[in-house]
Amino acid sequence: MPVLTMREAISQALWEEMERDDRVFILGEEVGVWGGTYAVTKGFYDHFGPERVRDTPIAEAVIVGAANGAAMAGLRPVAELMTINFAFLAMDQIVNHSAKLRAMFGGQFDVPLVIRAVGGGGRQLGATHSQTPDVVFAHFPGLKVVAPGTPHDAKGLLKTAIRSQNPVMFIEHATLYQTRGEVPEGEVLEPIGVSKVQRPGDDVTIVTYSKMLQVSMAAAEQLAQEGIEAEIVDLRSLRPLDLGPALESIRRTNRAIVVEEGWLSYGVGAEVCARIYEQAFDYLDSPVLRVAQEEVPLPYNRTLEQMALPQIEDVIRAVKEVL
Amino acid sequence: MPVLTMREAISQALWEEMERDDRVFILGEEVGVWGGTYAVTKGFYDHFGPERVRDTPIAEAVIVGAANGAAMAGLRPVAELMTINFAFLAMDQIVNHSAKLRAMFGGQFDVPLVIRAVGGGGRQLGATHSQTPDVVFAHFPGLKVVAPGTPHDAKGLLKTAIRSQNPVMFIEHATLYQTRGEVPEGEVLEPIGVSKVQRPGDDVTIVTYSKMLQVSMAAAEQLAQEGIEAEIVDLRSLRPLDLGPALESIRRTNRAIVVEEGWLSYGVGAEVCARIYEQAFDYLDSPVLRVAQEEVPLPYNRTLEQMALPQIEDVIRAVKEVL
Amino acid sequence: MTDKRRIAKKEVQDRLDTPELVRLYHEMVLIRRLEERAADLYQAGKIGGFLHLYIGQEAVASGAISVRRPQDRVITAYRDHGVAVACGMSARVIMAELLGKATGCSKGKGGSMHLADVRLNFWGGHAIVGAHLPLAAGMALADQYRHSDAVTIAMFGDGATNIGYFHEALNLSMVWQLPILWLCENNQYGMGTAVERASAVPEIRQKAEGYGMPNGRVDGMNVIEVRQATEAALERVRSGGPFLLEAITYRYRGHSMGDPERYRSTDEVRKWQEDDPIGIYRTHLVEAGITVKKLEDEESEVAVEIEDAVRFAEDSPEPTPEELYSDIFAEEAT
Amino acid sequence: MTDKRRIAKKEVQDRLDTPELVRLYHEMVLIRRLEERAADLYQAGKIGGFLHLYIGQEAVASGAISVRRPQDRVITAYRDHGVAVACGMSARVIMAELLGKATGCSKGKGGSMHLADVRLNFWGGHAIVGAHLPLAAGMALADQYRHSDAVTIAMFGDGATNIGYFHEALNLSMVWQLPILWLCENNQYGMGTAVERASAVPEIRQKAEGYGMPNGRVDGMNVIEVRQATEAALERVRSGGPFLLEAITYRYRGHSMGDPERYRSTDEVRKWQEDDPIGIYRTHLVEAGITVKKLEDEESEVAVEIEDAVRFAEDSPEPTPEELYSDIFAEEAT
Ligand SMILES: Cc1ncc(C[n+]2csc(CCOP(=O)(O)OP(=O)(O)O)c2C)c(N)n1
Ligand SMILES: Cc1ncc(C[n+]2csc(CCOP(=O)(O)OP(=O)(O)O)c2C)c(N)n1
Ligand SMILES: [Mg+2]
Ligand SMILES: [Mg+2]
Repeated sequence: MPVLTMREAISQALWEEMERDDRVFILGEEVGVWGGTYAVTKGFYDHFGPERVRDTPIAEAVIVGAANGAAMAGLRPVAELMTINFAFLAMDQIVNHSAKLRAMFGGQFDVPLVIRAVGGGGRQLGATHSQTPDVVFAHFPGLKVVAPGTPHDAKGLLKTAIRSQNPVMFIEHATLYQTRGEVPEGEVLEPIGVSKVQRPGDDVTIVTYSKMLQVSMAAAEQLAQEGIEAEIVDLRSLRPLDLGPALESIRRTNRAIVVEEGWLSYGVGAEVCARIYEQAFDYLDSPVLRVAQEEVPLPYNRTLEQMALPQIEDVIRAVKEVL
Repeated sequence: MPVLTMREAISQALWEEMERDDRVFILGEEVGVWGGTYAVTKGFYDHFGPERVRDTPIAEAVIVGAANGAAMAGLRPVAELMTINFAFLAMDQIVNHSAKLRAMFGGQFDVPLVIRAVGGGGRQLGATHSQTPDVVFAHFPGLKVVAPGTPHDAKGLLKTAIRSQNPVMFIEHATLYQTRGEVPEGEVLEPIGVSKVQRPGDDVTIVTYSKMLQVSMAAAEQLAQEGIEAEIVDLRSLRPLDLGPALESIRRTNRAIVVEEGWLSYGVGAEVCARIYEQAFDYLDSPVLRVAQEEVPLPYNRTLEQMALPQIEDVIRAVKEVL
Repeated sequence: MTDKRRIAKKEVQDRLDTPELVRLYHEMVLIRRLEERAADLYQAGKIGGFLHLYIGQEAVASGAISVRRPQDRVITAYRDHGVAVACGMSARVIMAELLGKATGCSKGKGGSMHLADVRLNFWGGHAIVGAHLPLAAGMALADQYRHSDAVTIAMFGDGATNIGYFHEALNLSMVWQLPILWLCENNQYGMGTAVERASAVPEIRQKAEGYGMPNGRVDGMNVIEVRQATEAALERVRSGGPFLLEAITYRYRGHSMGDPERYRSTDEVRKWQEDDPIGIYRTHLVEAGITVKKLEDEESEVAVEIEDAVRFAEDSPEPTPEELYSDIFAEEAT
Repeated sequence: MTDKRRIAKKEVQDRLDTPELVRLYHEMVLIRRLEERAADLYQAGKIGGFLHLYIGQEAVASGAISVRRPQDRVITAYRDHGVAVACGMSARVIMAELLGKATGCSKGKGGSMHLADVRLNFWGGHAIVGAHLPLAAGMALADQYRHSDAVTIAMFGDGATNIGYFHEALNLSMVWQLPILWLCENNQYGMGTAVERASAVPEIRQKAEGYGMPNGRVDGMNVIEVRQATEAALERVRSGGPFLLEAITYRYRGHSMGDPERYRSTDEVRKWQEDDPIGIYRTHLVEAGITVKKLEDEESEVAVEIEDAVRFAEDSPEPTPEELYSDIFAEEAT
């Protein structure tokens, strides 16, 4: 199977869907002439032209708002938010409009929109530019929120998102673009709202997603050296949230931890824990542990920033604690 | 003890703090000439004048942003957001600025700001005007998020919030303004970040806050008829979140439910459940149940809206399920 | 105003045929009566939530929308009943929505602030101030993208021009030369805040200058002038680029129900009532030779229409409980 | 430009005393060298995150801030090193912050985009485009509230004028007549997007017209003209109400480090380099009779200053682990 970087996988998905359906177009800051801040849309402007690859002013609210309107009118916009931190400037359009327009008008029209947003910390960008607030968007009914952790899933989920008749928030991680992985030839479509076992194991279940999938995988390798086999379940989608495979796994391992990059309180892990207890209470030999970000605005200083972010060692420690 | 409505209690707190400290001023839409959309600041404009009771344009981002700036410069603004649904238009100022400015600049200045926001459903205002997204704000380190359920706490917590050197989001509930309760004479100050047992009981613990405190109280009365004594713990503050009294209670009752008005997934209840399991796992005789809003954009139709919102019967049913 | 009025009167005689003149009258009266009836039903507790009446502003919706073509889209804010009527929505469907019935245009899920019928190219009814302006830009972009000659008419209040959305949407519409008519209904207040207390400039029109956008002002109490100004504006938009038209009008009732109205004097309201758009227009029509009898017939027709609509709404079924969970997502084409 | 230049030259001779002229030169060279050194340290991996260099724009910060009084506040965006220097922040403290050291102005927690020293009345350094404009309005409001005669100078880029914040903040500043100077650094691009591709109007100045706000344009490559224009603007602001000043300038380096610069030609950059603000100013000074020797002495002083700053920064301690949890909340006065 060909090996692609996350960047290539996402770029391919966009390219293929634009070739396939001319209702699909991209709008956002620096997506065109610049080729995308993370070079995801490099070459798109020359190939698809300025009508379909639209550089916008710095105005996130109207980027998402115009995408909502274009979607209402039957196009399939892919709005790029340079970083998810700027999604807060478009928050009303995302949570009050993308998520609600269809239901509020009794289903008179669809809102087939994709919002690509790049999140994550670890690049010394300071408190406002380093957030992983995925859970905040996942809280709102009417949205679908996807956050892949492998090139394969990135390509398959983005293509599905673009073909979806509904608003999908597609969250990429700024430090995963170089991550490589196998991606099958030809059409790759992954279902939204289905989690996936990325590593089998019988001793403990690690529930995670996005960048933390990679971190958890690395931790699992080290644990394997010590004879501890962790099963890793990748949520892939935060809304809808599918805990089926995680619960099935926990009923075997009787031990679980949840690993996310965002802040602990009111994070993804809280919901995952609550559901695990609701549905597998009697199978648990010890409380589920949560590994997450220290609850501070991320500092610029590299040492402090890394201290605050979940590391491989934190995952290993948590696993050993629940064993 | 004098009995006040929630409206009177909040109004008194504002009035007293403005009399006490002339750095305190109010800005927001219709806070002045109109007297506040919910009549909370009625009479303030005439008494304190247009400099201290400032009607603003409809521009939430600059309302909170200017309040941030005035706070940085040493004033103590109380910014009113007509409804918390409009906080999404000021989201960047709240979560990227109020919450982060101090830490990001190494503590060079304080941001003593209060953001009053009115939330809650049940008034047939439709999907965009009926939300209870408290959890979304509580997720951000650097903010304090308070949501009182009684006139006493409303007065005491708002006065503490205004005197705080830090940003506090003060969430009121649109359907509680007429709720009456005893409020002590004279200075009333309640600590932020301390939850409170509002009703003693030994059979089951109900953890809740804001409007749902009143709903849970009503449910508890009915349960008492059947000889079931529920202990009700009012969180009062979502950030910092104090589960001490709840855990103490659960260690006695061994059974708990969490009741919130907002949506279930990634809601307040998830975090409360996760912490209960982390800290009282061995005391629980059955899984903690969550009572929350149906995960839909709230419809206008009254019957459907009430179906979606947690009702007294839902609380009673949940209690009986965990018994 | 009197000269302007005379011009209008002349236009009436020269340019418009009688059926259209009468249709406009009928429509404006229908809006007025519908709103009055809605107010009663609100008092009677049959309508909940917010109710923003259009009374006083009828000439804007009727005049402007009377010259749009079927392919032209209309979108507005929560003060949307009059716009819905002008877009061709029946009083029945509107009343049913106000009463939250399954037969309402939004199945009773949207209510007063969320009237829409996309088959009529009426896209709502939006409750967040200014938030529909980006939506309008996006719809206009879709039409431009498809090389359609459709124009989007985006209506909004004076208060909405102070929010960031207005700026971002107007700027984008110029940069991308979108086919959009920005139609501001300046009714002098945003809730209780007079234009001058919230806006740096008293003429909303002037804000367009900051974008180099062509713009104009029109007497929003005069349906014929609004119609003509809109016709001209739409022409310009079709020949390329957005236009901002400011209609000077007034809201006779409170902002929503239960407005204490501390912010204006009854004298001021009375002064504006002398310019009642329906009263003015009626006078024109009579001067233009349309018989009082004819107009009275229209008025009684409207009365019947309204009562029928109320009956229809009251007799209509509530949405079923399952409706709570439907319409949130579209079926995915698998 | 040549006439303007001549005027400036005359002004130099007539109005400014030599020490101040030399101080300005020293400051601009200091900014330039500091930025060049920062670029090296970034390449060497000693600076992380984003690094937005001020090279080419020195005349704006130096000229404008040279006429502010101690009580006047300054706030800007993430391209803040030059502004920090002009506000009086030492190269040492800046370098230390860039290296994330405990001795940095923000204790190494803010980094390049978050330089600030409130004792110097410099309020940052803000990374969210446009978000500091409301903060500026709020600070100006605080000064007005306290009846202080302080003015807030809010600096921002051309790209920032298309976001909602700009609109809401400018409108509010007019409605409340806030003592604020809106100072736009129009360096022709917002990242890779040329002004005309993102803004409805090519002259940022014109946007002020939409608010009826007095405004002007100045050659941002000429420190003396910037200084004079700012002095006049601040006068106007003190005598009541905001003013918008647009400084035409250019960024010689990429937007941040690692900018592919596909959006502009090297010819264009070269053309602007002929207007190098430091080169131009140096010529003025020599023509004004200041010896080349004197200027070279300043240049070598700067070199020493920079090396000292780098050494200081490199020798400074990292913040302690406890620092991760400090500064988030202020002590509550109980
Ligand atoms: C973003 C936002 N802020 C505040 C409100 C509350 N609100 C509803 S209508 C209104 C006044 C709007 O005035 P204007 O735009 O002039 O329209 P009008 O009501 O006069 O038709 C306000 C403040 C809202 N719905 N949305
Ligand atoms: C709200 C927001 N959107 C996008 C960005 C990413 N970004 C950082 S700087 C910049 C360009 C700003 O251009 P301009 O205002 O002209 O300032 P300049 O960089 O030219 O000094 C962009 C898009 C951001 N930081 N904040
Ligand atoms: Mg108005
Ligand atoms: Mg620029």
